[in-house]
Amino acid sequence: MPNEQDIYEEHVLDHYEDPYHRGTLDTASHMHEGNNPLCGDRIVITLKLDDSGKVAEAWFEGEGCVISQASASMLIERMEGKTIEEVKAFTAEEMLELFGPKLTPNRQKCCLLSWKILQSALHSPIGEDGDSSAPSGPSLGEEQ
Amino acid sequence: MPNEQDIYEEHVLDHYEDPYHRGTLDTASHMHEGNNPLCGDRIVITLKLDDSGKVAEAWFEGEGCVISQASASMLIERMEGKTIEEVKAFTAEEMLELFGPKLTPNRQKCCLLSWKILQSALHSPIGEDGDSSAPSGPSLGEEQ
Amino acid sequence: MIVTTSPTNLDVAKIREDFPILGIRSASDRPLVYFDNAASTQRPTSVIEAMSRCYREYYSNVHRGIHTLSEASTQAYENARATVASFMNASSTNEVIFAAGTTAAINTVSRSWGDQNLSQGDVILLLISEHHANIVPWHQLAERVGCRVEFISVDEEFLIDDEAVASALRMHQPKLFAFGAASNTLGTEYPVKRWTRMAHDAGATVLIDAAQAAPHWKMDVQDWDADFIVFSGHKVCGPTGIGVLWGRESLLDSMPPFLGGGGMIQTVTTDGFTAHALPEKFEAGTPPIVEAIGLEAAIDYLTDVGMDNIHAHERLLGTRADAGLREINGVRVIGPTAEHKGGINSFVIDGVHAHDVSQFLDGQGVAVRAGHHCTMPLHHAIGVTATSRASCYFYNTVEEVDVFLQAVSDVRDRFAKTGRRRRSRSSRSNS
Amino acid sequence: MIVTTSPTNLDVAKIREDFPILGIRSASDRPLVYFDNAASTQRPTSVIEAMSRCYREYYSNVHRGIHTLSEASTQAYENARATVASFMNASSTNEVIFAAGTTAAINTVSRSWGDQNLSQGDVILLLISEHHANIVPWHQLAERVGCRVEFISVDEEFLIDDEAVASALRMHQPKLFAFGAASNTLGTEYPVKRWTRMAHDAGATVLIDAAQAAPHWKMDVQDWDADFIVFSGHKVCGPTGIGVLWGRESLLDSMPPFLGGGGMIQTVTTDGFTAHALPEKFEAGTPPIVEAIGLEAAIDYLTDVGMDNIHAHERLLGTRADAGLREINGVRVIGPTAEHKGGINSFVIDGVHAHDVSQFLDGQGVAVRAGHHCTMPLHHAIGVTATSRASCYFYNTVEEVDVFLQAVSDVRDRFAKTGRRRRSRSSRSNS
Ligand SMILES: Cc1ncc(COP(=O)(O)O)c(C=O)c1O
Ligand SMILES: Cc1ncc(COP(=O)(O)O)c(C=O)c1O
Ligand code: FES
Ligand code: FES
Repeated sequence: MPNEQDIYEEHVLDHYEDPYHRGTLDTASHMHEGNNPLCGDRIVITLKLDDSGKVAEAWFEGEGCVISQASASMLIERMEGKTIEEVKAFTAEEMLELFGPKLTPNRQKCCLLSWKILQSALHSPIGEDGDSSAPSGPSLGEEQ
Repeated sequence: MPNEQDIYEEHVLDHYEDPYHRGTLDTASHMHEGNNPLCGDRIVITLKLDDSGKVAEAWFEGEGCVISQASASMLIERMEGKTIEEVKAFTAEEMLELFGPKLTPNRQKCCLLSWKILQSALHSPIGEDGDSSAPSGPSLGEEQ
Repeated sequence: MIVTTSPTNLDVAKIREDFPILGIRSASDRPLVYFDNAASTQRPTSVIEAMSRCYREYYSNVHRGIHTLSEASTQAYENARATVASFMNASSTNEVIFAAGTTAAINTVSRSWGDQNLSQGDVILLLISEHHANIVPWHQLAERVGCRVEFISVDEEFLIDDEAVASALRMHQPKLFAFGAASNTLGTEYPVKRWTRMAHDAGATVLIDAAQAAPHWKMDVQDWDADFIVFSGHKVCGPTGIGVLWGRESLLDSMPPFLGGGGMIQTVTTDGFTAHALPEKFEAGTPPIVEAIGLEAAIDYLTDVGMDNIHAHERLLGTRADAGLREINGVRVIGPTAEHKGGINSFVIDGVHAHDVSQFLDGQGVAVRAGHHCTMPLHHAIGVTATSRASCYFYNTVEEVDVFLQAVSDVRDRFAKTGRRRRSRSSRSNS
Repeated sequence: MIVTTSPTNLDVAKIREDFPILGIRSASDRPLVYFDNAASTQRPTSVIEAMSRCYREYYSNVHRGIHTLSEASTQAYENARATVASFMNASSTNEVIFAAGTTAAINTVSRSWGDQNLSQGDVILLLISEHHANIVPWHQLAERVGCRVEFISVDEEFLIDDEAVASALRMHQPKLFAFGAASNTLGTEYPVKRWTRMAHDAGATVLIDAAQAAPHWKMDVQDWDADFIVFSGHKVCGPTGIGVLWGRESLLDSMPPFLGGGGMIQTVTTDGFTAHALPEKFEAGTPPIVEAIGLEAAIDYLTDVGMDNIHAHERLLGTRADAGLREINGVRVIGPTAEHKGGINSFVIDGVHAHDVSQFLDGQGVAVRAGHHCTMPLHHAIGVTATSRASCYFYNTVEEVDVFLQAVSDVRDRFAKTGRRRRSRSSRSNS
């Protein structure tokens, strides 16, 4: 079992306290919101995809535990500038690895929350789909 | 646990092989049919109540195990000539005692099948109630 | 007393040591011969211990907790799901729903899929040999939505051939064909894969009641290609209180949830709720956590013994019992010839009630079941109210079959009519 | 490490010896402080052993068998029913239905009684503090029959007074008032008898979710005089996989069966079925036999300890925890003052997420739950997404409360913002 001290390591707390691109992107082309049914926490991700199919800019907003917030910050930072294909190819395992400390299955859901929402956001252009803000992304229940 | 030898004692087998009033009473004033849901066995009891409120005659018909058949014979024999009140006052415990050998709960249901149906038959005058032959008596499930 | 040689691959003597209850003596102080396995099986020590260990060492409620015990229990519970998935060769753990038993699982399909997809005039096709668990929920559905329930009969050899199935499918164009993979009364093992394909070709959805298959054969849900498959834990050496509903993922996804409560939701408000994804969507409330862990241990045990070995050994015992019964005067086997059956043999004895047979055999230490075995329509069709049923499992022995056969041949003597008369009409009744 | 003095009547040190899991050390190698009892309780050895003994010595399927093992199992199962009946002070064993849990029991009422008795425009009245198990089945019923679900709010002190109940009853004229006897989040213990009488006077049927009452107080169904009462085995030191639905006999008699299958029928034909009498009518399929036997052992254990002693001890611990929490800077107790509560205390800590609190406490050996505790509507009403919840039981000690309080007061230091900056934007992300 991972230990509490290991999880909240400095690098994680750094991202938690000083997150990358926390907020909403007014000029976003894509947006998705989702929640973690285990705790009710929600995250919204807004993206701008540029003409070459790259993630020009990405932001996250929402409330949640240290793990969900820090992992969102890490993910957003890592994904900017990548192509859609590269984002799609970024697996859950890679996300867990990016996060760093080993997590138990329930905390993995925290870590994968923004990752799931980002994957859905790629398919959720703003405007075309009226309910793009509904929690319709893949549920975290699918993880197990 | 009662032993198989004890249950099928001679007195029981006597009643099984040579039952008292096995058949249907053509001149019956009352009739009831019921089944034991554990096995599906059915018994019909036909009665003639006389003007003084006595069981002038009683018969039973149906198929079932040794215990159900022998106990029906014993019951019918014992109840003839009794008043309705006396029949009603005859308890399940007395029926089990009349039968003799000690029975496990599931076999008690066999033993009490005719007893239950007799109790219902008292309330089932022929002709007035169209469905008097339906299995509407108290269920043996209530025994437990 | 009981020698445990087996011409099959199993070391039955060794296996029996794993099952504490098989070592007890019966009420009549004879060795217990447990031949009531179709009703419920016994448990090896490993299953009992797996559950005790959970309670003693790492139990907590699952899913929502992030403390150590809860993570451990959740992981064990989800491992059990994965074990069931691989036992059935399911392609995803999302397809494995833990239910209270076969009965609860069929009711889930009937209330969720049935209420959504069936209506007035639609037909549900069953075999006449179905267990009540696979009849009553469909009668109830028929009452709710106005569909009809139709049955395929058995022939004089107690068999149902492909043509009977094909013609029923043609005639009724059923929306659902729901059938037991093996009959718990006749013992017949049906060709699940072939009938599933025939039903699919006719446009029917297929539910397989595998309550009597899961204990005995290797299941392969991908090969069988049915839409729903259900079975019970207590019939595969697992605990009571648990069963499995396997469903094709796309189908389960399209169905509304059944039981409502904690765990199966994504969000709840004062106005409504949204359902969780699979498999939780169909698992409302605290699930049978420790029972799932016990079921996993049971599956591990059976897999270790080997499903093929289990089936071969049962067939051997079943065939011997079938042959022996047919040789006893006055005994009629209610079921097809041995080649069609597993380890189940039902029978009636001329002039002796099935319950008296069972009671007599119990006196000899042999536990068999008597009654309609929850197959009243079948019994009605065959024209008997009750049968006696001897059902063996892999831990039974050839010698036990012989003890059983000897006891059956003694039954008639015991109950033979000897011209008894009630000696005195009132000797006891007035005492 | 943990001293076990108690100013109440209980010899907690002795009691703890009966619970093997309480002796384990946590992952962080500290003694385990198990404060997640509202989610599920732990089991004394007697419960674990009662179940093992059944599997080892006398297990068989129940009801239909007449061989010795089946008679023994049936008798044990029915004895368990009688024990539950007297635990609740029910007037008849016919009123005690074994279900898979509280959730399954409420769904049974909702599908059987609800579908029969509610229609368009009817109102079901709930408390905002209900567990999802007592909300979602009513939302589902509303979808099926067009009735409405209304909620009674809590005031700023997290309380619901009689006047709030009276006015909701007046305003909505509900067909059903369904409420938890105690809130699993707020910890509030509600006046079940008084509210039941008020609801009856207003013409409503009453269902009491006793999942958080059965473990803690003496239930008296005749005195409470409600129509349905439900609880779960795993919250009263019993096994998972079982719960109880108690219903007024005349009401249960008038209701259609819910799940269909073996055991709940009187007769089955190809055309339909007739239901068995109570209690079997509501127990389709092989019931949770061994779980019932385990539940009986649990009830025997609790009765031995004494429900009054249990409640007094929990209140003592709960009061101490409540007072301690309120003294810690930045902690807000989500629930009324201690006099209204049993052993449950929920709280939030300024600026720290409940799951991080729980994770930190786990590191100190203290198991608490974090999240919405299956009461999302309540959390929404209060304006928090998640709370941490410490729930004690009679086997917890004053010293454990103090360990817990110390750990809570350390939480904020751990997560206090220290002006950390990500040192280098790409130091790890490009590695
Ligand atoms: C008040 C209340 N009701 C219902 C439930 C649901 O019980 P179960 O999950 O055992 O069905 C719980 C427990 O989580 C509860 O606390
Ligand atoms: C073929 C078949 N189906 C269904 C059942 C019902 O299973 P359960 O009682 O475990 O729900 C049984 C067992 O009795 C069975 O043999
Ligand atoms: S606790 Fe909600 S995302 Fe971590
Ligand atoms: S077995 Fe049917 S009444 Fe005895």
